[in-house]
Amino acid sequence: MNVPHKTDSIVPDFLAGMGEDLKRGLVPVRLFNNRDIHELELRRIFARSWVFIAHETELPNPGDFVTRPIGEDPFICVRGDDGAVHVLLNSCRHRGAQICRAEMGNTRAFTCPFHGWSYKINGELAGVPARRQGYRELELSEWGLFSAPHVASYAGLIFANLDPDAVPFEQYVGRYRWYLDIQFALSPGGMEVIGEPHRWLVDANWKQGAENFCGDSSHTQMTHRSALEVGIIAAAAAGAPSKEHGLHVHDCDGYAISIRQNPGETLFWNYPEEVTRHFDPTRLSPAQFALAKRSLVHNGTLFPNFSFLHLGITDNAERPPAGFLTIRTWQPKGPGRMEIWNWILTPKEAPDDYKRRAYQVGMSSFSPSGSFEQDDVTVWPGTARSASTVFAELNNVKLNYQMGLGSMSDIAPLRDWEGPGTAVPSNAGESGLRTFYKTWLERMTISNPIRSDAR
Amino acid sequence: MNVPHKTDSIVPDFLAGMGEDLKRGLVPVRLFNNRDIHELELRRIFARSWVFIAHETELPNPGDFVTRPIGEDPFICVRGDDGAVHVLLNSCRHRGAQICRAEMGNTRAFTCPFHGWSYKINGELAGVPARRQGYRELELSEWGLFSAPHVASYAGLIFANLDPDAVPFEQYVGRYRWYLDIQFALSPGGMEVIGEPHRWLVDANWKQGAENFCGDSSHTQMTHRSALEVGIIAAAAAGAPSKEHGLHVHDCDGYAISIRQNPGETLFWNYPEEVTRHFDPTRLSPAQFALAKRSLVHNGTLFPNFSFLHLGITDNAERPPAGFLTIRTWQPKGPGRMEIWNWILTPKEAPDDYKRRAYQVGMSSFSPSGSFEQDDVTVWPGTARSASTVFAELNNVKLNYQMGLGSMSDIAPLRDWEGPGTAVPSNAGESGLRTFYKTWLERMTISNPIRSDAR
Amino acid sequence: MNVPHKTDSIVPDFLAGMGEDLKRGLVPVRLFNNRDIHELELRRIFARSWVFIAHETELPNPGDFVTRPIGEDPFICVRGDDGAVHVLLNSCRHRGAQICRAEMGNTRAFTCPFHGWSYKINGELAGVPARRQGYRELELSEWGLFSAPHVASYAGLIFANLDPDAVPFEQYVGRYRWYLDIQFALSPGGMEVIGEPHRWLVDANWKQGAENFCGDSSHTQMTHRSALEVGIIAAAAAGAPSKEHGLHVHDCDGYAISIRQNPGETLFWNYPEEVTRHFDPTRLSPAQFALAKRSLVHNGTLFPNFSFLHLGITDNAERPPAGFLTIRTWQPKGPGRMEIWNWILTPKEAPDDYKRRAYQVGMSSFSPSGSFEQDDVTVWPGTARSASTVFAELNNVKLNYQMGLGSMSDIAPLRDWEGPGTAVPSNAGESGLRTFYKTWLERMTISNPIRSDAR
Amino acid sequence: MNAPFDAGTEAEATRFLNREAELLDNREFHRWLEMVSANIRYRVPVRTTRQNKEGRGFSEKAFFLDEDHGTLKTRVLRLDSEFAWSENPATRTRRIIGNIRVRSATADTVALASNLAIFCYRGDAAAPIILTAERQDILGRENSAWKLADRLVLLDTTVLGMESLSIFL
Amino acid sequence: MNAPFDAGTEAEATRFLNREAELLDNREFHRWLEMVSANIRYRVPVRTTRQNKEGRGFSEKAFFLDEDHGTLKTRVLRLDSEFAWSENPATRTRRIIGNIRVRSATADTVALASNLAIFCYRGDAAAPIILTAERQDILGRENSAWKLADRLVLLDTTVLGMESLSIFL
Amino acid sequence: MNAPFDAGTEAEATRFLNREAELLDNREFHRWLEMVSANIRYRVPVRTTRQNKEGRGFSEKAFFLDEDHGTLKTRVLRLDSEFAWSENPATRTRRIIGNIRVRSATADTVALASNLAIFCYRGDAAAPIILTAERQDILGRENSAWKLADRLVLLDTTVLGMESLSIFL
Ligand code: FES
Ligand code: FES
Ligand code: FES
Ligand SMILES: [Fe+3]
Ligand SMILES: [Fe+3]
Ligand SMILES: [Fe+3]
Repeated sequence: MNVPHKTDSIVPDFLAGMGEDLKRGLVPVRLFNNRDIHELELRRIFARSWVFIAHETELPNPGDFVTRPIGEDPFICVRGDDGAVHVLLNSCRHRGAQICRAEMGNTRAFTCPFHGWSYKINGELAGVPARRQGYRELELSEWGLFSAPHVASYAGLIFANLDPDAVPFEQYVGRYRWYLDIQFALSPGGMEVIGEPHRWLVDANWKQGAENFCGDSSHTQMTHRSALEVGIIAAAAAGAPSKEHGLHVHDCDGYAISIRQNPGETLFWNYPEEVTRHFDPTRLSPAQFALAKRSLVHNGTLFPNFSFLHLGITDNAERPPAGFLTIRTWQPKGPGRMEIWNWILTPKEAPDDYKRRAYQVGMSSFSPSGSFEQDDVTVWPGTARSASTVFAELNNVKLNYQMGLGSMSDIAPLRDWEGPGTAVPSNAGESGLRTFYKTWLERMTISNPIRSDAR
Repeated sequence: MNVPHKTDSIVPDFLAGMGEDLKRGLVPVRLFNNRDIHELELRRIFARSWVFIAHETELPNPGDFVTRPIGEDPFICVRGDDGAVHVLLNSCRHRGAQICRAEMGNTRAFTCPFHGWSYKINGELAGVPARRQGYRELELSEWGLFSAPHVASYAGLIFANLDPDAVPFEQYVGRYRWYLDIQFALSPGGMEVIGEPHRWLVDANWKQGAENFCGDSSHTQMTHRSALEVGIIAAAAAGAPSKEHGLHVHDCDGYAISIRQNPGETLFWNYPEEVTRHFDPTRLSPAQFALAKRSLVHNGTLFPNFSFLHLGITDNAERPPAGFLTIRTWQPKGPGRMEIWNWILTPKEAPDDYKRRAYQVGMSSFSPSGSFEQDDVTVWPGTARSASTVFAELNNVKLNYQMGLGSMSDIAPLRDWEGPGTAVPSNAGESGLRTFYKTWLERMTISNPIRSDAR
Repeated sequence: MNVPHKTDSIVPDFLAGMGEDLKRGLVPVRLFNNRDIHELELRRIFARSWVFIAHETELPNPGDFVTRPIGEDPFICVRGDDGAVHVLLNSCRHRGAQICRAEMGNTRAFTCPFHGWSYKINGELAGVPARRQGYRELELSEWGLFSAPHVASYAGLIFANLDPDAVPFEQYVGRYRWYLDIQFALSPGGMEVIGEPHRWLVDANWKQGAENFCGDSSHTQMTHRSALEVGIIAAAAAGAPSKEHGLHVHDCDGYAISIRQNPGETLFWNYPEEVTRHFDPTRLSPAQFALAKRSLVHNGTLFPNFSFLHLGITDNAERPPAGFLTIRTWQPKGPGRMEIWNWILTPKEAPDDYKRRAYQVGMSSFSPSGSFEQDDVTVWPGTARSASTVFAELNNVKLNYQMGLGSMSDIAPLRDWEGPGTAVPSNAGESGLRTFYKTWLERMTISNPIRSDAR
Repeated sequence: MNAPFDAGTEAEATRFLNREAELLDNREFHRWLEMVSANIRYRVPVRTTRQNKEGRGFSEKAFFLDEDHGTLKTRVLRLDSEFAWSENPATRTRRIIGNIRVRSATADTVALASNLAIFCYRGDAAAPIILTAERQDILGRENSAWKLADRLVLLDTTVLGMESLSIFL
Repeated sequence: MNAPFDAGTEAEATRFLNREAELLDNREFHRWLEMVSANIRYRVPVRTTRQNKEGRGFSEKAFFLDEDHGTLKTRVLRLDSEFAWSENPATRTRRIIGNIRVRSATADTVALASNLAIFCYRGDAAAPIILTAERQDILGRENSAWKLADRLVLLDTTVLGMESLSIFL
Repeated sequence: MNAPFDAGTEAEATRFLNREAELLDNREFHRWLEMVSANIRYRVPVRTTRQNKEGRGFSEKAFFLDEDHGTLKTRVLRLDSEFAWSENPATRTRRIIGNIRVRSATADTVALASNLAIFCYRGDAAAPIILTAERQDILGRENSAWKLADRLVLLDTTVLGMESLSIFL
């Protein structure tokens, strides 16, 4: 029997009109720092969505594990002896102690430090001390670790979904996979994570990062002005609004992507030839491959909190740019705070020297010390602060996401766009962000109650 | 459309009987650390009252700004090119970033660091980047910064009121202005702030400071005993209960003031002749001027959280006392914490040397390091602690504000008091504090719902 | 008039089925970190139970005082001039300041630092400044400090109960006194506290400590494995599950105790002869004395949060073990945190050298630096973490307290057990913990409303 | 990285600051006053958050402390009282003086800078309130003993996190 | 501000304390034990908040640690175990030893005081738990090497903010 | 406790580190760069919580900073901009350099370790965000001036508690 917690049924009033607001390009600011919204998100979004957990290359061997959050709950992601990946709640079934206290490592079993219940790396309960004396009728098979009912691995990315009734990952991603393939499946070896992720705390709501990667191109010229000044990124990649390089794809089965490209050129995000020669045109459609080839920058968010950025940049104007891929999760830590997790990847086939170089360039631009990221995370907390004001509540303050909406722009979507979704050839729009909030609202106001069978 | 937040409608049960309690001189201790009370205060008191923002002399030039809270919300107070003062919510209308990140300074515009929306110093939206590409129909005039609908400047003091339907400042102050004039309008130049305010955090409710300045004379002999011992204040100014110098004025249109005086003497709070010769009898009524002349100490609170203290004291028993005026706000920071802001002022005409001396004397007595203030802020947290007990809730504990109430005292109010309000010639009373809570209760339980039109 | 706070009436839904759960050995994990549960515990358990305050030997002289919490409320425990102990709320009746700001000491009176109201050490209001001028009709007798309506002293232990309608302490303890006598009343002088208590903060719920001392024997071999490895405790005392030394007594009028013994031996928890020769067989029943004599370890919890552990151990395998008694309280500090208070005691008659030795041994095993305690407090926070997960709520996760329940074990209770309660000759059971939660549930779901007369 | 001043001066200045810190941590304020010149100028300016182009934000007019010997002595005398509630029970402080830098030295004068971290505990609070600052000091030799002649304490915070500044910095 | 002891003694004592701190931060406990005299007396008394007139609140009977060489060694041996959960995964510590003051020195003995700040991190916590104290040490020369002969750690807190005191101070 | 290196080396290294800290606290980044060798290798590895048997958790591949002179200079140039929002208004920092240990020294090279605590304040926050680490440095003499030739900063935290690492360590 399950008694749903009351928090699952509290839908703040101000969400009622949000569908209409969104059509006008408005979003209630309270979304960015509100306890009720937050609790509901944990239950309706994070407990039901396909959430990124880890990259396959973080777990090369059986017994390799990392600990990762889903929403704010602690899970272990471990590679089993058969190579399968398990996503296990980091909580002993006996009396709730934390069974895995390291953040990563390799193990043969998870033995609880409290009373010694011992679990196989697939989560099954292997044994309990004093079984003969105290647990004669304990069914070990009923007391394995709680595990995510669904785990999917796509192009090296491991996702989990806690909802037993979840749609399959392929269906969840839908046609957005067309774009993901370009980032993650261009070479036979796929992408590879370099080292451990950066983790750091920012006093902003998790959606602030997630929306940013949906195509908030108009912030680049202002937020990142100091980085642009020191000449570490090409003007085209930086997305000046007057340029023709920008492309925003929105409403692609609920997701969006921002693209900067230079048609006619061979760019591949500034990967050098020693890398690009491993890119295999047969692994993608011709249109996908052609897009990759002419691309300077790709960034997008797979709802809810997994984002990627594919980019060529340098860390010193005197050195050439290098391509790299960053993936990140925006982990909620209460309504007004998030922990950012950031990984840097390159194609697996890249030479070791290039991997190190790509890491440096990635770290120098998008990481806690990144010349770009530093300024993003500095401006974001302002929105959380605005969201927590009494003024916002009393005046029902709404933010403006109208850039490029309807007649705000006279730039029409591309008619002949070869990819899925609606592609607008402009940096001056917030359509990707509107897509994010449409998806968010749909998931938050879904009518079927959360699954609640006891385990 | 506005959907009032539920917190505005929650009035804790224990306020129901508070009117009766107050008549008996009782106040529920829970007022001093209760989340519901606090949320309601932010909405019913701080969002509707005339709140002190800054002093004119902090903003001598166009473009000068300071950032200041109203309740717990962040505002910018800036002098416009026409000399008018604007009180603007420090939150970008685009997507909520903080547009002003310095605490004070001078600027020609507020340009948002996120996407570069740029506002004039009067709050109007001056421009948005990529307007042609993305904002063809954006009405700039509709997207200026939120601003306080009412700003008033009285004798150098700038107040704002967020309630569009607020009564005018003059009406709000009422006859209490008689006393304010004495502090702030005695010389042609008025009062002048010396330097930047002290700011510090105290684990006590904001009302603890506000009530204290309404005439809590009986604490002086105990709380400040160590300061009295070192001989830095005259006995009469220290308000021993048996002295005849004390006067408590209560129920003056909702406010109160405490006065210590020496009839017949020329005191002017120990300002020296080089200062008092600028005091202009024609600027006040004869009765006001006469009171100023015989005064040792004045302190009062303009509801909700603006207090003043006019006083002569020294920082070393071997040096003569010097007069100064401190004004302060008791800024709420959650139910059990406040930030105190403290300014020190002198008449504008005072010589520079005297200003420095007055500052030293003010700082040495009323500031975080003040010999008086140190002990105030040390005892106040105890009440917040008492308020948070379960014992207080289960037993509905009420504090005793009965000093001098009814037959507790045989000292009658002055019949011939020339000023407004009821004046009792005794230090041994809490009538000023009772006035504060009567006003508080009236504002908290007011029946008309908060104004809620969308902006 | 009293208006009960709403929190007293909120009983989380998931307690409804807990009676049935408990029969099956299941306990909802949410008990260990839930705000509603916590608020209810403060009101239904801590405000109504007999709570340990201090030991008589901490207060040898009139005027000696210590400050101690009941639940999360601050009290002063002071010895009056007549030798009686008073338990007073540390809150001035005037306006709520903290009247006693030291943690321990000796005083003739409690004089409030705010306005100087002065209380006798029995809590009576002795005087108020300016009484003639401001408090002519104040009835001093009505404004004494709030005090616990019931205080009991048993064998040196001082308990208080805030519920005016509380059952007497003897009735509250019931037959569990049979076991308490063994710890506390074995010698004519009784037990004596050595020095001041240890206090430290642990991110775990208070029940985690309280349940542990009810007989969680099966954790010793795993949690304390490193301590066992260094040879500082006898194998029998460490309670290996296969040994015959263990005895769990449960359902002894709502309480439980765990015993490790070696029938036939003279052990007395490894007290040396210089101590045991003071043990007086006439002070206990023959059965009690015989149990003490053969005992290695006793540990138990008097609901809610008072625990004891009587034990012989060493701090260095090259030195012989020494017996000592630790008592402790698990003080709640919010739902997911507690402060542990730990005292070390020996029989009063022990030589001073032995007392010092016993203290060292006690500190080295059970204290913040204790080789045993260190590992307990490290594993406990995991349960609080599990309890706070959204997963636990959505899946109504229940912990497993089934060890030794019903047919889980084939070890029958002793038929001829001479003491009260049900005694099971096995370390492999959680019956004592189930007793704790049965008592907890009974107190939490009691139907009569909390007493609410105004004071 | 040549040594502009002899190591002896650095060592002497270090001992002076360490001894001073010890007296303050131990609340031996009268003995501390003996280390302070009768001509002391002792200032702790208020600080505000400013745009970089407007400087570091130290006030020239507003101070948390702006003292001479007489006012310091008055403060010490007040702390002698058992009724100085802010310091009875006393704040438990621990000062770490780091990065001592001699700026200039003559036979009778040493100008130096140091970094100060003070950890303050009151009552039951397990976590300290921390105050950090740069101190710019001038020591003067008076009758063959060094005295503190000038101190400027440049706080790193703009808002004080403690209810009262009832300690010396 | 004359130097009561030669700068060499200060420097030697400083190196001793710095090396000791390094070994402790690096969890080289057996090597640390080699720096500790077989006759060590090592105490960390419990502290309480008292009225000023009742003193500084250090207990004479109650301790967080009250050790000799044998008990320190037992603690180190326990920490060797992979099952010493409180320190596996280990607390990450950073010690700052400041304000070192030599109180007296002979050829074979140095008495000194120092201020200690330890920053402790466990697991994912981004903010350290901080412990500060004055340490009063006696170093003794044994077979031409200095050893820690006596240590009294005077904590500034009354309530420990960490779940366990599983480190050495 | 014999002195492996002469006190002069320790004093010089200490002055170097103190001066460097001062320049960084004062945001004089260009002058700081002058103290940095053109061949600098400057690294701050990522750290993870690991079982003790798996080591101390420092990454060999992942870094918060992994710099050479050119990238440090690029960072400094960016901070010159008034649009470097993360540092305008600037973080107010206070560095305490403690426990300086010279590991080896030649005429032209000094290897040393030190413990670093940085207290960081932004805007109105009264409490600092604290970052602590061990630093392992190599100083090299270039044209008779010491320069920072290699720095490895071993953080004690695994998760950064500050929104951006926009300062130098
Ligand atoms: S809690 Fe894990 S074995 Fe008991
Ligand atoms: S949030 Fe201010 S310009 Fe976008
Ligand atoms: S609050 Fe205690 S005397 Fe006023
Ligand atoms: Fe960005
Ligand atoms: Fe006062
Ligand atoms: Fe245990």
